[in-house]
Amino acid sequence: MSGLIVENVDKFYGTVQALKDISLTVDNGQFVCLLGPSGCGKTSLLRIVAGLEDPSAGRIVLDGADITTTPAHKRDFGMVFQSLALFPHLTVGDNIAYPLAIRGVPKDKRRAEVERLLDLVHLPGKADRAITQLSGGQRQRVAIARALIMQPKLFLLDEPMSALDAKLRETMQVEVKRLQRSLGVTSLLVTHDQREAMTTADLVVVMSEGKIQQVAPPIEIYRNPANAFVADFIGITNLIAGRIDGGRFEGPGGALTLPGAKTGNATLSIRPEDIALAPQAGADTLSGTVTFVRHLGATTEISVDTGNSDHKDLTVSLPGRTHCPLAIGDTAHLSVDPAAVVVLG
Amino acid sequence: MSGLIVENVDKFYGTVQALKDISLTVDNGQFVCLLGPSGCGKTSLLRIVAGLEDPSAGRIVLDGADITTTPAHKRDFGMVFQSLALFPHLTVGDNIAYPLAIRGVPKDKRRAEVERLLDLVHLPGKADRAITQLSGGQRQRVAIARALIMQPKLFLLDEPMSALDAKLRETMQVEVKRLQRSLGVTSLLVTHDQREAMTTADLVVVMSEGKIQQVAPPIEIYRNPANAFVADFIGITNLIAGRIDGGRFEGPGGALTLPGAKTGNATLSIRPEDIALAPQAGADTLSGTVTFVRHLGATTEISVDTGNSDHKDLTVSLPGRTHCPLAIGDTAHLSVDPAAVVVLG
Amino acid sequence: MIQSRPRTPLGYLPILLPAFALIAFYIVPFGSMVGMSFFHNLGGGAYEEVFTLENYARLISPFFLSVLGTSFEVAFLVALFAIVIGFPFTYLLVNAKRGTQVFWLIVMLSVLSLSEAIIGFAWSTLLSRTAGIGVLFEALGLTEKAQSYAPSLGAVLAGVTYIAMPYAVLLLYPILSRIEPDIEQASRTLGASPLRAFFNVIVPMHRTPIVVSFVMIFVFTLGSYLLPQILAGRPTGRSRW
Amino acid sequence: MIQSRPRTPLGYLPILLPAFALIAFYIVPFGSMVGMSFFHNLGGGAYEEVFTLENYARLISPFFLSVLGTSFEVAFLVALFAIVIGFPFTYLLVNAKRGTQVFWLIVMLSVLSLSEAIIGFAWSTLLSRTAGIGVLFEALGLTEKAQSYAPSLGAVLAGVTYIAMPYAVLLLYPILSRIEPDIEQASRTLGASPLRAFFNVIVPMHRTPIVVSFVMIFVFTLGSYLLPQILAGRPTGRSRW
Repeated sequence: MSGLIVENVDKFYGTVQALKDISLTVDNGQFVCLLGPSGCGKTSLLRIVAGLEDPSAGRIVLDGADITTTPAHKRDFGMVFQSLALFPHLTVGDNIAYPLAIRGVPKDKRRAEVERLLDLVHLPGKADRAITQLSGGQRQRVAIARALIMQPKLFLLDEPMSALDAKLRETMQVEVKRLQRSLGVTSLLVTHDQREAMTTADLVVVMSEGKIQQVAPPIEIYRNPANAFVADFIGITNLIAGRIDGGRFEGPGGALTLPGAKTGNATLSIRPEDIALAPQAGADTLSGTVTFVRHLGATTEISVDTGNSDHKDLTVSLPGRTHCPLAIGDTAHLSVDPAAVVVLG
Repeated sequence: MSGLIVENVDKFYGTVQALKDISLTVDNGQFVCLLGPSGCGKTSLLRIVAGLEDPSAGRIVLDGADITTTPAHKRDFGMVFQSLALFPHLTVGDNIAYPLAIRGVPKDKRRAEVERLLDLVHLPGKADRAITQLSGGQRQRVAIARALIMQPKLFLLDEPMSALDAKLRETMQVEVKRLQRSLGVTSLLVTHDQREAMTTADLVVVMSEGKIQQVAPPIEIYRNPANAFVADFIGITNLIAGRIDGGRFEGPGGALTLPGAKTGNATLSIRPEDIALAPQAGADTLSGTVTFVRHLGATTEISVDTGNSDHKDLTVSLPGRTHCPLAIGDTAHLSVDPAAVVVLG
Repeated sequence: MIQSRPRTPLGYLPILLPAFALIAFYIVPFGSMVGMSFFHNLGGGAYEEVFTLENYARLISPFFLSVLGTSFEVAFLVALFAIVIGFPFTYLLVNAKRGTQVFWLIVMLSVLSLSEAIIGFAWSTLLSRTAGIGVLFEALGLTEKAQSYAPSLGAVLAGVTYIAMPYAVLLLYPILSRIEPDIEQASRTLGASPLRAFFNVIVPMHRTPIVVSFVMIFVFTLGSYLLPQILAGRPTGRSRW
Repeated sequence: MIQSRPRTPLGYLPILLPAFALIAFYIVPFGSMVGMSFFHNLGGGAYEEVFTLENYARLISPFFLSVLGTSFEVAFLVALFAIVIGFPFTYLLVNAKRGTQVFWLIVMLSVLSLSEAIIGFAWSTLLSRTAGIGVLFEALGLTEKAQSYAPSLGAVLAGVTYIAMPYAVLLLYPILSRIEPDIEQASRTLGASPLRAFFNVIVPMHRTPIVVSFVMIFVFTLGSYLLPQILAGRPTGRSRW
């Protein structure tokens, strides 16, 4: 029984239930992402694992031992906070060495460990800097080094990248993943950014309204979402409600042949990059009016109104250098690869 | 001389020069985006146009009239602030009607105008709501309606979408663009988000360190960046420094044939989606070691270390369903379409 | 904001002790004072431990009622002046440079910390015939002969407003410091002059804090400066010196 | 933060006036008091407009120097107590529920607004033989017979600390309310018990504000409560009643 086990955890704040019977297993060495919109309970779950909050019900088990009532400072985890929570009155080195100082490690050993960690996070020689002298990305690295210096049994990250700008965030995501892989430390990251989850995680836990919606590897979540919430939250998708009868889907804008699909009402999830433009309407196309075209560089996105429910225009994504012959107001015919269609309940 | 003309504007804060000799022409009905990283001066420029700050030097001319010294409240512009700056003690209707109330428009006329604007921003019947009862996206719409009710000569937007989450932001961007197009109002939007600029703008003004780097339509900025800063800031790119000799580029990782390229030292900008995997090394490939692979769903991104300067790995973007045969540590051979390469100074 | 519960309540004990100390420190003296008010007053600060309502009975005599009425009037005017002057001042203060803010907050705290006796003395001097604004007005030719402006209702109002003003500023400061400068700028871009923006947006936006501050200053003024003087049997004025 | 300059300076005039009024209101009385200190003291609050340093000369007599020494000692101890009790209290306060925060801040402001006379009275009662903690201690069997604890140095310290404490809290509150709760939680995840986190991180993090608050309370105490009593020729104590 090695690794972290979360067993039937509930959490109430007053009468509001933030977590509803959450169970989860994280194997040793795995990188697991808790992904969901704000208010889905992901941060509460992380804080319960960290020992900063008590679960209202349920257990937290680490390597076979029940740690539900162990105080945070005796769990020997490393945690990176969203605000980073660096100590402003200490130097970079003293920040990183804080967990060692607390445990009475002698000064020269601390110094050596700090050097090792600074090398690891690509900040060699910065031990004597003040925190205020560092850039956002450098502070991030210090917070990571501080959390890792005790070689924690669990490495917890609470949206640590959310304050960085887009480019730096991507760089740090890759770096965190590389670091975790090289150290083999079991990690739990909370994020609302699906790119971050897909970049770092071995396993993504999609949460919504206090419940787990799906647990799977990133690409699996993208390709085979368990429900409409997951499909819509992970990447961009087109949800089309209609009816399947004898392997044929009838919905707004046309019909599609879906061999082997179960008869009944169904919602399809089709990714924008799995839709192509067809020269004319056919037996397997959806048709509608172009409402918006935007050239984003790497791709061109076309919005097509097929009379879908809630006025949700279909989004079609063409590779950037594909010529887009359509303008707003034109009629577009869309063809879809049946293999790329996900049929949701 | 119709439209907005910014003439040789300088702006100093103490000894710091935030704007350096900025000149810009915005034609009537055009949507112009000021795009740049934080601190590039884009917000200062917008505030000077709005009349909230004075330029240290230079003139602002609107439809032929010098308005440099006209106070903000006499310019008849509509502005949407980053914080939205809605009045918390007024209802939605009274917020939107504020510019009319200030100008002494009678109550029944105000009511009619408010109804018209609420329809325009898709919030019909919400006039009597309190601001606190609205969601983030709805507040956004109220702020836009309030700025547009006077049919302003200029519609100014200061990163109004930056507080919204990713999905809602995209929706609002499209909506703002549609609204602007249907009203034909001359607009100036400040943003640091290149997707936002590419979605909304007819013309993008890329700024950096108080200077204008490039003024061009979005797709032109993406395809033909004027310099390395623009290339790197707009979308993702690979900058490769090397030497061109007789139509052939020699750089880290290999060589590329670039017919007609000028001889001398040069930096190439190559977009990730313009790079493909080649089965083996050839006369026109760059080779290196795979350092990271991430499956993002719509695309798969591969990082390849070709010995580029500053350890900047090349990024290759493959369409999502393309099989990626490479793993970390493998050697990758990359081929590039010469037509997609931009040669920078 | 999620508050974390301490894992071991005992772990917080050493920082909880001061809280208990403070409760004893502040609640007990208050209580003893209230208790004292039911004891028989022997005069000269001596009290006999006999339950009596006589101290309160004195309050409903016609003389006290009329003095009480004046006190309410003074407290009302003081609270009004303190808010009318204090609100725009605080608004300017929160928009001023950091150094200016710190300077004025220190001045306000200093005034709060000044002995009332000293304030009363300074004001009676300022308003006196020989050494105050009387002399200044004479020198400027505004009055023919220097005259004393104290004691008078005006002098009382000035003095008590002087003491009450820092409360107004300190009460309003945290509230006003939280408004975004965008609000005023937005009303300007929408067509309001700076002055209209202030009266049309900033003031109505803060109705509630203004009313709350007004009531608090009214009560404080009444309870701290006026009633004690009355109960001590002195005229409502700062003529102690 | 970018501050916007008003376009028309005159546009702000009506809100600038209160600022000028306040300057006149606060700077002038201060100044007149300082000026007064150079005048010849006729006794009983009367002054002659003759320049003299005699009021200051009195300060360097051996008697005054010794009283001054005691005052410094008292002010130092008061500032120390106020910070040692006030800092942990304020730290708990900023982490408490909103209602609790408002309650204590109102209590603190109330104490500030209380007449010193009333506070002095309450404390002398509390420490008296007949009606205060003397009686309580006797009832609890701690002392054999109720005794008076005032006047004494301890009584002075207690009384002045009581008055100084709200300053400590009000000075530290805005600073402590700005720390993220993450800081304490981070130190806990890194292995520090809540108590160690407080003494190891929270206190050293706030060295500067602690020292500044200490100095301000020291100066205020000295300037507002101790020196006036001395200069008025009274013993250093709260025995006015």
